[in-house]
Amino acid sequence: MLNKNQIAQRLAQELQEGFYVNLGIGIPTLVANYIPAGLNVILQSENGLLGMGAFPWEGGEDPDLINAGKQTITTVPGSAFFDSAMSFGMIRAGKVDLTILGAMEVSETGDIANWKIPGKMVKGMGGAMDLVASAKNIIVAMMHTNPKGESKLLPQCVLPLTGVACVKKIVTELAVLEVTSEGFNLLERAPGVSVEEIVSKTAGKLTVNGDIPEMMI
Amino acid sequence: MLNKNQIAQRLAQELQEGFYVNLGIGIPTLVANYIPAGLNVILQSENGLLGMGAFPWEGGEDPDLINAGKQTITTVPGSAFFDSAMSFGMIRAGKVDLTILGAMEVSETGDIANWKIPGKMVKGMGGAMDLVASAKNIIVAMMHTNPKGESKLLPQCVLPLTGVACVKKIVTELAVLEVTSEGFNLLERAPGVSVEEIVSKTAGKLTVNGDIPEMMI
Amino acid sequence: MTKVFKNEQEVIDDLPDGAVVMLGGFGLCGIPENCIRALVAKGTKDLTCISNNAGVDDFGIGLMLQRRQVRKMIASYVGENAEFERQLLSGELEVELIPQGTLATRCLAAGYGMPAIFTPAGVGTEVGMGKEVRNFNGKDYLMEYAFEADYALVKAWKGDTAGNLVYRETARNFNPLMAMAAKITIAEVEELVPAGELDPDHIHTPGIYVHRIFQGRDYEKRIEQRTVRKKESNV
Amino acid sequence: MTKVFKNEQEVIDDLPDGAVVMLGGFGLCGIPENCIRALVAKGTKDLTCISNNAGVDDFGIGLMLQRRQVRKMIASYVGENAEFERQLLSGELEVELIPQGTLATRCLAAGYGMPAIFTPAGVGTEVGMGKEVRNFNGKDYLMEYAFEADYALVKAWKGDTAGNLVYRETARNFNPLMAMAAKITIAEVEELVPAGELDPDHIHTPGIYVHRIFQGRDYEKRIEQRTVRKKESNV
Repeated sequence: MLNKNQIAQRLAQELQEGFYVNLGIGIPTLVANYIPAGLNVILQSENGLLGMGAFPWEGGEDPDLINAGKQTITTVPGSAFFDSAMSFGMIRAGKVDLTILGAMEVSETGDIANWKIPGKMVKGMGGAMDLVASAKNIIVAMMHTNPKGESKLLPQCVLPLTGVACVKKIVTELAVLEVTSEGFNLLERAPGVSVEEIVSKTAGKLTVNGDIPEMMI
Repeated sequence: MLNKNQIAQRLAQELQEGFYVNLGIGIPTLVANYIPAGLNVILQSENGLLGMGAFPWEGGEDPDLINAGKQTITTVPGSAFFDSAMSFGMIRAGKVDLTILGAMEVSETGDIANWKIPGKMVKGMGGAMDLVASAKNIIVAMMHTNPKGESKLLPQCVLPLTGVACVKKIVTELAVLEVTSEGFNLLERAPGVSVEEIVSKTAGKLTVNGDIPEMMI
Repeated sequence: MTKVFKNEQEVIDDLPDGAVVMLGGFGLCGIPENCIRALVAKGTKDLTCISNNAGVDDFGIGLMLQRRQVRKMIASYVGENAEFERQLLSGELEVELIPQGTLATRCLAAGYGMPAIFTPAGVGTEVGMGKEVRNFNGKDYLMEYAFEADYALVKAWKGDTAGNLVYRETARNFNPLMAMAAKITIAEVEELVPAGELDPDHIHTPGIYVHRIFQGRDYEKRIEQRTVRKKESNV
Repeated sequence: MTKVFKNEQEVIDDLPDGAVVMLGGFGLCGIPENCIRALVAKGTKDLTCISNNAGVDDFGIGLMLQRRQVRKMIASYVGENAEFERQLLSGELEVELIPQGTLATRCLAAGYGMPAIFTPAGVGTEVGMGKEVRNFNGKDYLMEYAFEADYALVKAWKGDTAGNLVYRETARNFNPLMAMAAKITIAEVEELVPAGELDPDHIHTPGIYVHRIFQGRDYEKRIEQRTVRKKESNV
């Protein structure tokens, strides 16, 4: 079973040379720490920046320079600032190669719910609906089950949707799965995790074809 | 009867403090020469400039700096460059206060034709269709009649239209007219020109109310 | 006729109760601090605010919420403050949540004279309910309308007396879009310079979109999430 | 993986016959001289060119017309050259004329992932014939579609190795719009600098939109209408 940093490490394996990537709040943000040395990956922050860098050194914070999670950040050489319309324009036009974001639920048809829990204070969808509706490659990073132990990979989402049929892949503490026309398909298991455990914790339709390799972390 | 420079001079009287103005090719371009001293008028060139200045001094031409007529120009302090989408965006949004352009024909309902003569090589509408469809205040500068002596102020345009019901005012070598729900309405006559001459050279419906003053040039 | 105003009081003085007001900024980054301060002091009320966020309890739009000046909030992400939540739950405050890209593009549409735009954001979700859906090339899009706002309050880094604006880093965000989108645009800047001092190739908001401009003062520029790397003591 | 290419030959080498190609520039101002030179040398043909203008007889797209490389021209204003007129009248060349603002906004729509936009330009004229008309707030608009182009050839003043572009004066025009609008965007620049040398606040085209970049050479920058004021001899 992976911890959050290991999930981020596994997600980082999805990065390819030259990719423009948008990382959501939470585990996805940690992916930035595991970009392989020498791999040229450019991070997009939807509040108006391409070429996001690390957090600033103490004392180097600039209030004009934040990411979409409102955290102080830095830039890398070759960065560019732009307004929010251009930012979502490039997302909508499919120029961002990969979006990684968290979710409360994912359905076997790739629907995602991650913005609203009925009865709780609704904070809003921010840029999530734009990202999931537009990005060509969407990977969800989340825990396989909720705190009650219930599966978050469902036949269909119970919570209000953020986007429909958009998730391509899911990385959890237990497994890597892709979404196919047949539902979830198990690709990898976390070290020490059995296929049986993954099957038991996946409520949506799940196909398991042949031997399932362990993730390389 | 006015010459072209006098038409431009009369048009310049339509300018008001703080106006953003787009001047078309031909007589409208000459209006820039008659902006009253002290009046703050900003010229927009739809190829991407606010704050167009005079032609450059000989030797000072910059190939990167042209107006929509492709002439070398200069800028005034406070100018700004932008792309063609923003340029027509500000036109479409009604931010340009006044557009002055030439025409082949204007109808009594304010239709304008100025881009195409059937049977002749068609060069295109350039930005004219955008301007006439979008600008809130459109004044046409043209000769009252064509070279054959036929009126260019018609019940309806014969030539293919550039825009519908958009012209507010017309300044010719003979007269200033406005377009109302009653057709053309005569506002001013050129020095020495009689109302009868204007009536005889205006084919569209024309109202003449009371004494018609001479233009102040 | 000058666009230059003396201060924040003068510039918002005619902004009436009940107005629809856009406020630039993302979180607390690039918000019109001076204009908000003046609106709070004046007590202008029943406002409909269009802004990506609603500030925190004691800063930004949060200050206006504390004075109950906001009737309706149109935003993409809210609730960083307790007073907001209280007013929302008690029904004092109306809230309309809009996807962030839709919010931005509806501003752009207004500034570019386009009455409506198409976006896939929200298709198949409750955001799309009751809206026109249209398929282009096999993909569904929602038709969303351009905003109609009375005032835009934006914050730029530098501005000139012709109304041209330049923003700094991610403090740009919604500011240039809202600057284009309202009937009356009010810009506050950290540094106001004479026309001609800004490079015309690097104006973000051309002056044609800006009706009033003034030099702000006492910028706090509060940081919402201070995140830093600790310097290693042995470096 | 670098975006930096050696020269104009290398950068257009895979551009196939029959491609839909956008070319930046207004008149002869800000046109991709080097890319045009390479296309002429290579003889790529049956091209659909989307460009505001079509050059003059011996410069710009006019050079490609002379070699009969253009099958269809999509523009707002043409006919500054005799060969264009000859090919048009003889039926060798297909021409589609589009209002300039519509041309620009259809590029923007492609770059911003919006399948269609609404504009009043052309309503009630032959441009509107056969197109969907829609009324918003009492005014009619045409629905116009985003362009779909294979390549965009744009010219910038400066660029960096990350693909970021900066334009100069009115040579900007359609270049940033077309840079966003095509599947593959090729940028030629007068000066190519290492990533990090351009001010990130003043990038006109972020590198995400640019796939290939190279430093052009031998820019002629021909002036179409040289207009000057004569210096008074007594000054």
